[in-house]
Amino acid sequence: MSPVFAILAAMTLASAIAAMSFRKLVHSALSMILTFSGLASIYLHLNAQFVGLVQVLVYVGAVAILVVFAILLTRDSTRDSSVRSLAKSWLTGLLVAGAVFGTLAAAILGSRALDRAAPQAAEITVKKIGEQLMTRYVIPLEVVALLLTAAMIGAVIIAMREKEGK
Amino acid sequence: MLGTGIIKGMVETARNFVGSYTDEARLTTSEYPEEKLSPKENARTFPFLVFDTTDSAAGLRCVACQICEKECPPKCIYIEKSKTKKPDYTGKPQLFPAVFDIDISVCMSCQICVEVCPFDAIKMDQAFELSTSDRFGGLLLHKEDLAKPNDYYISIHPSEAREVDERLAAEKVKAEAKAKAEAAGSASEPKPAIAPTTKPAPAQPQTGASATPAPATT
Amino acid sequence: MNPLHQYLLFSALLFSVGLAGALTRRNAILVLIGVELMLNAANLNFIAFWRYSPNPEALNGVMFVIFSIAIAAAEAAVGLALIISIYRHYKTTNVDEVNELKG
Amino acid sequence: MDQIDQIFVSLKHWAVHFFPAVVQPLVSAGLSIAALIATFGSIFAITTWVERKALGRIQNRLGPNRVGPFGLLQPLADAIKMLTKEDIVPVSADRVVHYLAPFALIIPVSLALAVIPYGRNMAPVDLDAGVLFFFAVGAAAEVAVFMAGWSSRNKYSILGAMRAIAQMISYELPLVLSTISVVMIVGSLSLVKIVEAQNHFVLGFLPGWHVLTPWGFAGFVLFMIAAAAESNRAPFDLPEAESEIIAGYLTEYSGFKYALFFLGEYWGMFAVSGLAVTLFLGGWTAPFPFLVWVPSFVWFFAKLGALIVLFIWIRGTLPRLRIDQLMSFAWKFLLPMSLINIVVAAVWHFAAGWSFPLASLWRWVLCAALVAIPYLSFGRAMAGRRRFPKRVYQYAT
Repeated sequence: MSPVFAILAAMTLASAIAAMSFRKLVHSALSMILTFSGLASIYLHLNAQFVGLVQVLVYVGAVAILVVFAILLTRDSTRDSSVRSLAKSWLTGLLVAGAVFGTLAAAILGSRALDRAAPQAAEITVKKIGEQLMTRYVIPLEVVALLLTAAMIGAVIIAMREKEGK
Repeated sequence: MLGTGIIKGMVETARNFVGSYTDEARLTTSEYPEEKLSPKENARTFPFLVFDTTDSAAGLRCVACQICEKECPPKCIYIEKSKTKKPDYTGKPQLFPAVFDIDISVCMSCQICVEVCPFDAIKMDQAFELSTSDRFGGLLLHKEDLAKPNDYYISIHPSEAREVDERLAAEKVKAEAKAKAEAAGSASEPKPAIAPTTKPAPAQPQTGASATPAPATT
Repeated sequence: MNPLHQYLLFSALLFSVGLAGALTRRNAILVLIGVELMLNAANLNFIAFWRYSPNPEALNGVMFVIFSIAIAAAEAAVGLALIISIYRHYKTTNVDEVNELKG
Repeated sequence: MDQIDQIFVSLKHWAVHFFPAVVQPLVSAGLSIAALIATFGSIFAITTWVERKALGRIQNRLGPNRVGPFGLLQPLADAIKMLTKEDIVPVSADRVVHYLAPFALIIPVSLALAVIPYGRNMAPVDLDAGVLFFFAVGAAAEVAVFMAGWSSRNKYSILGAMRAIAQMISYELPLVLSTISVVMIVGSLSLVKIVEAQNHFVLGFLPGWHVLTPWGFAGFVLFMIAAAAESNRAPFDLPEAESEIIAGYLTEYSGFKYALFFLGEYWGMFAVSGLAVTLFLGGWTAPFPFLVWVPSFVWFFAKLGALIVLFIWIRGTLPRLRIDQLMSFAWKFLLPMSLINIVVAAVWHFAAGWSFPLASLWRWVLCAALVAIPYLSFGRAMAGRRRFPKRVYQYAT
């Protein structure tokens, strides 16, 4: 196990657990940002530079800010901070999550297909990614563009303030 | 066209930038400790007590009536009356303040004490360099610090002081006439001895105008 | 245990943390954060498999992650818009209280 | 001349070769970081002095003139004052977040400084996706601003933070889109390659800078407007408007942490100006062929200084915008203009293949028209609403 990965994984996991267990929503959101940055550094460690930077740009720059805005707009954290913040079925949820992890871990550890060493790191330039996006993956790209437009319109319509008369 | 206003504004500021180096008259500020602008006539900071003659104790116009103390909104004036009396400018025996303190850290320069004073004894000062290293004692001004001659008042508020002096002179003339009439009635009455400052001219010094101070009556 | 196992185990752990959060917390925003964590765990799997695949030049994993990030961004935007709209209706973001469909 | 041009590069090589080969990359990185911090620290000090002096002169005042000759030691006095002040944390503040916020700003900003090429072979890190890296770490600065505003537990702070985030998100779009036109033309996200693409001379004497093309000029203007908003500079300084929300998210900061925020904001401005120099003003390239002998880093820092002076000049000239004006300006003017600019850049790219007489002239005229016509119609649409009476000013003629 490389020490870089160990440190990054520990930091990412710790902040993920923190994000899921803090009482204050803003603290959760800030830990989530740390988790995303940790994942981005793991991508960089895995030689996926472009993906790592896109991860920071999209998750830290956009998704995290959206979450923070939603937290400030809903203002639920101050009201029921004294009430328990866990759902009624929290024990079931925890058990399900543990079972999922157990299954996944058993599958991973039992698999023979994973026993292979890393090949020589490929030189992945942005140019190559762009060329692939414009040739082989051009239809998914267009579909994603359409999806993003639809999502933008949908989000605007859903969050739009309803008219007073209705 | 969009953006021409911005260009115009930037040219204007550039002209200011260059102009401030070439044209001294453009500089709107002065360098304070070396170069002081004299305050405007109506400028005011904190109150002071006016006295006539050269003696700050005997010539004090204040009669310790305590109206200003009662009217002061932030209650920054503290007065103790004297046990004895002394004659005022018309010669009438009056009380005088044994203690007159103004806490200028509390005073808000509202000028209400000046408005209510029936004796024109308290006026607004223009001194502003009052900072001190002593936060409590240094900002509590006593009678000795507050008493300033009428000349000083004339020098800082000339037109206002002229009105006050004319009024006081008129009052004094009236009081003297009354005293004369009373003296004609009964010659045994003592004659008023103290004279107020009567010179109406603002710039003129008037130390010579006052008569000899009268002995304090018991 | 070779490095690929570590990445996969780590991502499974991250997935479970996100799942546990999404199932146990009451606040809808936290549920959304849990879902995002699960998505990210899946993305990490793609990158790890791509890195350890015999032919990294193929860029399949990277492409998948790029599309997945784009979709996750859209999903977050729509999800948060829904949460805000629910908050306007019910004055709460508690998923336990929002348990009936209304027009 | 090459020795002087490469003096810092060879100095670093010379210093690094004393160390064993294992730690050499580490030492090299450390030297780059030290050089960056020293350079930008002193540029920061000089900029604060220049800014105060210039703003004073623009307002017909003298500016700082007490500490040292011409007030030159003013930054030093400010630094001493800042560092000896009491560090006040509000009672109800979220202490940990309040403490971490300045560092969350200064770290991404100094990371952004690391990808800019300061001279020939003088990029501290040459990333293949340098532009992307720059914007990715720039996005992290928004989080720092939010942390500062939220943790202070002050309504002005949270107001300032909300304004800052809304503003940064809105202006990041035109900033990135105006960059994309350059990336499209050069065909690379690497800042080093972008500079090299501009290192030639048109017609033998004009520099091949992007700013001298129609799409490049429009892109440069759009980029600078968005950059001023991104770095919270006047006239887009609403998040820290002293006169309306008492410095916004900085309200509850004092002493060293305030100084760090201040430093972070200025470094952000330097970073984004450095990016503008790299993308549009040719980076370290010389403006004329006969000036090529001047060392490359001199050109870079001269251009950087010019842009900083431009920012100060704009700050001294323009009043602050209202928040609705700010938003509608970003979404209704900058965004469509930068989208149009991308189209113009594409036209420019394909018109390079024309082969009839005077093709390059026609290409230039066509692209200029494609930029100017939407600009003029936008201007007409925006100015058509209201007419203001002529304003009078003491020294206006």
